[in-house]
Amino acid sequence: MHVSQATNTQHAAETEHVLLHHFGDLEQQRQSATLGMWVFLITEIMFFGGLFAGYMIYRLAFFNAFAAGSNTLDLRLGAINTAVLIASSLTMALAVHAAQIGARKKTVLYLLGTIVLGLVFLGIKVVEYADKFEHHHVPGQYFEFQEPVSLAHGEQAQGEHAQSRIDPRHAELFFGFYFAMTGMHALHMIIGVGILAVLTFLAWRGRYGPQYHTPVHNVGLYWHFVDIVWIFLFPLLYLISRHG
Amino acid sequence: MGELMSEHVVSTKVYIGIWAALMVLTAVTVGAAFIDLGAFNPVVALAIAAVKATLVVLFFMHIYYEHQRIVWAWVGAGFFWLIILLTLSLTDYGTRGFLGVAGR
Amino acid sequence: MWDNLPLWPERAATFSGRVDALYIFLLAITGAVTLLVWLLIFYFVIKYRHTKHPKAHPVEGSLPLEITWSIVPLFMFMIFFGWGAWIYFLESRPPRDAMDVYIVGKQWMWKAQHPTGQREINELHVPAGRDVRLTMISQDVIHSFFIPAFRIKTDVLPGRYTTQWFHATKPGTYHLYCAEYCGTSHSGMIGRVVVMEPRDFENWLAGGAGEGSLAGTGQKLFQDLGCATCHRMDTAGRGPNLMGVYGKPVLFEDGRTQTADDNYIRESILNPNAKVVAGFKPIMPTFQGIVSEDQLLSLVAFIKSLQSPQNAPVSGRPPVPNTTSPSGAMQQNPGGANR
Amino acid sequence: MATVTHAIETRNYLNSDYGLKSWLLTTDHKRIAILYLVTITAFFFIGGFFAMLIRLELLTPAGDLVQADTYNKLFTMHGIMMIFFFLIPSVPAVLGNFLVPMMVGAKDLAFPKINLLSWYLLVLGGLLTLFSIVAGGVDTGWTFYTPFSTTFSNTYVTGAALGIFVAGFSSILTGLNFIVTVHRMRAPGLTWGRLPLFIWANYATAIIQILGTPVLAITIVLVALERAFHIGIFDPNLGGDPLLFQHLFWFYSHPAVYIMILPSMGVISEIIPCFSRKRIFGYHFVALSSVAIAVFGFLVWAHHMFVAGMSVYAAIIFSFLSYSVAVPSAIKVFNWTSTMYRGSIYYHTPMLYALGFIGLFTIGGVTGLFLASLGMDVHVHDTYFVVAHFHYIMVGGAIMGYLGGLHFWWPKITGRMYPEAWGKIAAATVFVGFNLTFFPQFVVGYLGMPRRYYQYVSEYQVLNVLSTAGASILAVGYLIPMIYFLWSLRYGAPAPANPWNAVGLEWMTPSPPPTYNFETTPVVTWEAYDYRKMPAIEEAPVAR
Repeated sequence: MHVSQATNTQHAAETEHVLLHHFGDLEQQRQSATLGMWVFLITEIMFFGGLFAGYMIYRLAFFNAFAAGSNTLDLRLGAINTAVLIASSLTMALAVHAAQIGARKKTVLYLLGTIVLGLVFLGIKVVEYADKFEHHHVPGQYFEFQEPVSLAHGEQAQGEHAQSRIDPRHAELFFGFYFAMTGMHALHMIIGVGILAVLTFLAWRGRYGPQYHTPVHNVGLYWHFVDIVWIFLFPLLYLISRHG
Repeated sequence: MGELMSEHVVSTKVYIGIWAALMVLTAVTVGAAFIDLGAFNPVVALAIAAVKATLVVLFFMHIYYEHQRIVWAWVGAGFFWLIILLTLSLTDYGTRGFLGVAGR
Repeated sequence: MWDNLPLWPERAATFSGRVDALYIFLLAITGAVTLLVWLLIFYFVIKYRHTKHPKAHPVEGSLPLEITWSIVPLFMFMIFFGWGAWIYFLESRPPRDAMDVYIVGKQWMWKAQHPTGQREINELHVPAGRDVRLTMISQDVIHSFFIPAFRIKTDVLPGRYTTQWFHATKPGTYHLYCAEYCGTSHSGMIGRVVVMEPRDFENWLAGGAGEGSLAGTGQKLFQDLGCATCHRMDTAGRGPNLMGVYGKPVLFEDGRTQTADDNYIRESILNPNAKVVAGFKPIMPTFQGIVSEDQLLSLVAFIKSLQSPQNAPVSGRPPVPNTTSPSGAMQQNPGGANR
Repeated sequence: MATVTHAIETRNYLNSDYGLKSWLLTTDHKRIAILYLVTITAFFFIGGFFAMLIRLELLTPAGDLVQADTYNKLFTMHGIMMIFFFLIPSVPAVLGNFLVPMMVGAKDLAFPKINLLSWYLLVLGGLLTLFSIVAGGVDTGWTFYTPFSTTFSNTYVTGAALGIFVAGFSSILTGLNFIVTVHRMRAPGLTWGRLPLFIWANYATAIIQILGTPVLAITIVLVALERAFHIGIFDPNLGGDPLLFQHLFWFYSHPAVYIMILPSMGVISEIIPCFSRKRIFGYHFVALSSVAIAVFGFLVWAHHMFVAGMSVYAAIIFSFLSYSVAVPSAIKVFNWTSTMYRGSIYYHTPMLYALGFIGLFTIGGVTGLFLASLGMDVHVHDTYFVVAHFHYIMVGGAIMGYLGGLHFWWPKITGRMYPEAWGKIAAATVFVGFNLTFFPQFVVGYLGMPRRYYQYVSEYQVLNVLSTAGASILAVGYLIPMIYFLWSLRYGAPAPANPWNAVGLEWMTPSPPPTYNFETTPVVTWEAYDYRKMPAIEEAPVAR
């Protein structure tokens, strides 16, 4: 836990300007920051957890409506976005690596790459949201829902009094969760991109190196966490009852 | 503590390997969604998501190399508490109507 | 003086005694423990005050003591739990042959409907010595139907029936409260429960009414809405035969089953195709926004009354299901009103 | 670094710098504690003002003092102010902020800037909520039950909810700071088994703040979204379930009760050994019972929903689990009481509050056993019995502990002694006033008087008059310390470093402490609460 005396003096000059007054040494400071960031991410788990709990309960109760709602989502865009976000996690991890070994240029480049991929994700999300507005799939006054043909059970649909099997109000619930969950996620992405922009600037100014790169590491943790949320959101929202 | 500090520098090869695994798992989860597995479709989807999340947590987020046991403990607590929220909510929603009395 | 300062609520139903017994038991046990703690505090504080006892004696702990005061309370807690759960379980299961009364709560009044057709506002007349089951629903926010003298209370929810029951023992007039905060006049959403001798109750029933039984109202509605066109009392209908369906398990198309309780019937009217009975097609239109909560209750009462003759409903005249008039216009409401 | 701060003996955190900016931009945990103290005292008296109006209205059965709508807003704002802006920050944010770094022998909390941020968040949240009061108030009750709060109430629900949301982040960040500080900033030799119980209690509290508060946050977001866009998650008209709101709300708000009471328990665990001059009885049991309460506290939330239309089986499970949390609470009470056995007991003001705490918390705790018992709860749920129960926990417990702690550490915080005689008078007044206010409510609750009633049937009047009379005494009891604390800042006798001859790192540094708390980082070689070698408490001078 304690840095040896020799190392301490060796890096004394470099250490002084980043060590905060109330910490004994950089190692203590770094560990505190890591622990603090993780504890913060735990709160994020519980934050999204409330949404997941509600989603789970209603999906069990109104499975057909959720499946029908899910089938209107664009699976291709969802899958592409998953790939984009995973790629951005990779660039983020590489940025942390570059900062650790003191490769300033690489750090900046990987951070920029992460920002670009994050913006691509958000752009695709905007396309998807626009589609929802177009189809009146946004919960509220103008919500409308027609059951997609594939689910309307062929022979029955031909019956003269064929009715939708789906209560549109329950489909509205699905889209309520869709917007709440992806909206919260997108909000986290936007905040993340903003922080990354500041971080890139500071990295470009040469603020981070082998001795001190805690901010890069912690922003990385945050970014990966946002990625993990999406890893769960993708199957939960896009992949309900896709077969048959 | 081979490094300057107790922090571990992970090889970029590991990162790229994890990324490839994540991409493959994404393809698998999309593919699996088109096979009718009955009640197991969501189970498979969530299991794959859990594996992906674990890979990200362990390697991208460096938990695998983390020396502070308390970080492990808190990460575990986070998921454990999420499970408390989900399962104890289900004790209500899962047993409604068992008694055959309206609203009980 | 004591009229103005009652210290114990009246006991007017079978549950009152049960709850009071548990209360007294809890008071005795916890009172004794509380008294013990208080007396020990006073005793220690006086005996070991620093002027008399200037040097503290190191006593650091005792494992046997810790185990004792963990296990003994836990044991007592299990009694509290078991006893309370037993009463709760009794309160949760109304006897099958209980007399029905339907309650609708709205901001800020209670409406009660008797199977015989009587309607009351902020009052509930019930006979002593009979089991009474309340099936309750709210038109707006959450309310709670609370009769302190009976020691019962259950929230009244929008969108879903809740049930509670009681067996009044003592004729008299008792308070009826809304116990779940429901807005401006929450404290005005009160009324009275009048428990009558069975004979007086029969007279009271004979006096009011005029509109026919609740199940009769439901039956008329069943015709008017065209339900009878498909839900025929034989096997040839496009909808399931509803005779005797209440209280029985229903098998759905997707293989799941559910007991046909009041909530199931309500859901089947408002959201018919969520659960389609095996062997039928999802063709029934929704009646969301077409029937009111009051009408829904009368439909539920009607379908409840459709029992085979040997266990005819205890209240109201058993209606003769009319299967011969297919004239009721089929009211198709494709899509219905969404809200 | 340690060489510079040699200057004068009297240099401390209070006089190290002057001016408003030196306070508003401070990162010193002790100054932030003072900021919190001032802020939550203001919130406390606002909430207390609402309480007085409530009690005055209930003096007569008829609704005659205020309008029904006003009354509904009063109890709503009383609840919101007291819970989210006073009780939850009270001990952790004031005493915890001041003491946690000192007790672990650190110069500051791990993240001083985040600490300052969390104060600003509390102020911002408080202002948002106050704004919604001024703009017209909120009438949903502090519980915000749907669909009333989402669809039917046309008051400033979103504003107040947003205020709570922001204040929630303040609470989360405080908890986060404590957790990292306790893990990473402890002085050499200060093992977990040597930590003061105040630290254990605050750590346990932080667990709840971290794991519970975010669920409240998302629930509030959903309520706001529902009000704005009708997404229907809690709206039965859209197929949503109002009980889901209750599940999510109580998942936080039940453990939140432990956020309020656990830190006060920590305070009591400090005061009782000091004024009994001996080590606490069963240190490890008291320490671990805090963590047990924090963990079990999350398994019991639906006992607020026994009559809400929940499944019978869920009710039985939650009733059973609810008793699990009562065991560690009982362990604490018995251990505190046993600590006094063969001690050498002093009757200073903090001790009086601590004794009051044990007595009142016991009553609050055992009446909780009534409420966890299903058949009982059906009758007393949402009546004044519940109101009395949680006031015994939160006022008789949490506030007594807070006041006890404030007296105990006042000399350390301000460098001044408070007047002991007045302290005793105030403590006695609070105790008497409190019991007179809330004990009759148990009786009137069992009689059946529902809570949140603006008018009530006349047979409950005598008990309500007693309660209102008690509330007046209680109000006086709270004003007296307010006055003499202010008085002591100027006229109080200068406090020595350790006026109670207490053990603990915070007493080993001058009063008030220097900015970085310790000249040199202390090295701990002793067990907690080792009073064997400590001299007796001397009679402290009252005034100059």
